[in-house]
Amino acid sequence: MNVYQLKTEKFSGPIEKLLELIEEKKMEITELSLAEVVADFLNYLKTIEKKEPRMLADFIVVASRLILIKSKALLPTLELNEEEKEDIKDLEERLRRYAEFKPSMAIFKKLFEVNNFSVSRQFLSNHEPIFYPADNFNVSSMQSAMKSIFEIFSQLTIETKKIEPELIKLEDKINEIIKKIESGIAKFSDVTKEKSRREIVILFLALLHLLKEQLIKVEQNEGIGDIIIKK
Amino acid sequence: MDNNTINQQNSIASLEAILFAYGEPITINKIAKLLNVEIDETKISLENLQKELESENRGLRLIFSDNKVQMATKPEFSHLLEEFIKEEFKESLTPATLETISLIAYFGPISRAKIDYFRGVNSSFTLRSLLMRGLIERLEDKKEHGGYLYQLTFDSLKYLGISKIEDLPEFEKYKNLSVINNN
Amino acid sequence: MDNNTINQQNSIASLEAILFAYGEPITINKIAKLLNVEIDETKISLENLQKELESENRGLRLIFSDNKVQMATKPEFSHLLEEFIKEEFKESLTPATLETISLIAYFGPISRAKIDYFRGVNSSFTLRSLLMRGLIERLEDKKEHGGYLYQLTFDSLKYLGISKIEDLPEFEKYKNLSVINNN
Repeated sequence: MNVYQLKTEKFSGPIEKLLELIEEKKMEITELSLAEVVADFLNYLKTIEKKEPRMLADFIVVASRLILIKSKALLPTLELNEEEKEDIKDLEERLRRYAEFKPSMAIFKKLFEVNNFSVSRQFLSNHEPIFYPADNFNVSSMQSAMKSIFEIFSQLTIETKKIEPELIKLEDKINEIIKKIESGIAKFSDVTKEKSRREIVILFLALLHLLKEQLIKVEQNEGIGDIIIKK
Repeated sequence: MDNNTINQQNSIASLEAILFAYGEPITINKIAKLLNVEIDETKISLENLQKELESENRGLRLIFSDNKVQMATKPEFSHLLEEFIKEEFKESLTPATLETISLIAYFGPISRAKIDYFRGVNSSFTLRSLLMRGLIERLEDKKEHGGYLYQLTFDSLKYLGISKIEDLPEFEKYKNLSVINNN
Repeated sequence: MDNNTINQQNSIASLEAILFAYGEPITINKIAKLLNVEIDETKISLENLQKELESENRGLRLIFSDNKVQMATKPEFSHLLEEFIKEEFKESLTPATLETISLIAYFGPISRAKIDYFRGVNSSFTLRSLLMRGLIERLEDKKEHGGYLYQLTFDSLKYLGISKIEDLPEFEKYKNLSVINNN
């Protein structure tokens, strides 16, 4: 095609990706299996951050639910409220529905690629153009058409720039953990002391992030015990 | 041959001529007006034409969507007509476009909100790209002011080699899935 | 049905599909090559198709000239079509055509890709319709092989009552927007 074509997302949406990760592990859609794939999903999030920043906000929404699930599995002291429980149920339900519909995509893809098509004719292809103006073909109607085209067009540009705030939060939390470690705090429960549930979730995401980057080490002596952070 | 048969034949012939000359999808209402007959009668003539076209010595078929009809070649002659494939269809579908267009194919006309909910991601760019490629089209959503519903274009139906959306493989099965919350 | 009859029928159907899709006159040699048969055999198939088309319930005919053949509507339907075109073009410009012709007026000569980019939807039918209506014309795009650029016709400018395109209101403003978005 050419330069004016929009770059489309080369990546699947978060639901599709999540389902793919669960299926890779040959697991059913349960809270347990979701907790299993959190690290992989966060890893994929980084690819998205680099290559499709436009999709990042939506991936973070799903990631935060996953982290909630993971946090609950790791921190038994964490009580979920009704809304959070609903969120988790909703995610499972959506994954199940996606899994049900997914085979149709393969069918569609095959049909699209098989090159078995019909050809039609162009509009009035055996006719010569004749000049037929219209009552609304005038300078002022064209001017207002231009106005509305560019109003919509500029909205589109704004929409692409809405994703930054969420990111900054995560970045902040990473810095917060680093500072706390440097000031001698070594337990995750101390880091999360007196924090809101939402903040705890983001802190946990930050912790996993640091772990992935190998900037910290963690230890958890008992299955559901506190997490010890080491540099 | 009685008068009715002659009229029947004439109407098939006129239909064929109109669809051939017009080229683009045309509403059944417009055809009825042009032929100066009732809409129901036009529908019967279209059915008759369609039956004629099913014959093995015909190379054409009718494509239906909404209240429109278009004449096109039968897909079994694709190999003779490679040069007519539009650029927009040659490009393959990315995971995002495939996710979106399959959903539109089986559940169209469908709103963006439902597509977004199903995919878990904002689909406005994917939709825009599919619209620009002419693979999908949007209609005004009569239930929601300023909203749109998306469905496959005639060009897509033709490219897939089907004559109406219900001809998609396992259409009923997927159509009846409760893929999208009724919210 | 013996093999010969089946082949005969298939070749009539393939011929119909080819002539329908090509629209313009096509050489018998080219058809023979497409069908992968001898020229003489192609001529026989064409004769058979022509005989079929003579039937009263067909609206099409073949036109032979030199070594070429073209499919067209039977002359008895031409009044019907002329009337139809007049009716069709009596109507006001739809929002889609108005958007498209405005972009062409302000930014012309402009490519279809760029029009699609600003509108966010595929404009091929709209462009075709404006061309047939004599409101725009297309030029070959020297920068892109096989591409076209669109601009207003002289008739349009006269009808709008502007002597040059720069006289359009806010011409400079939009011209600049076009440059900014020229990615």
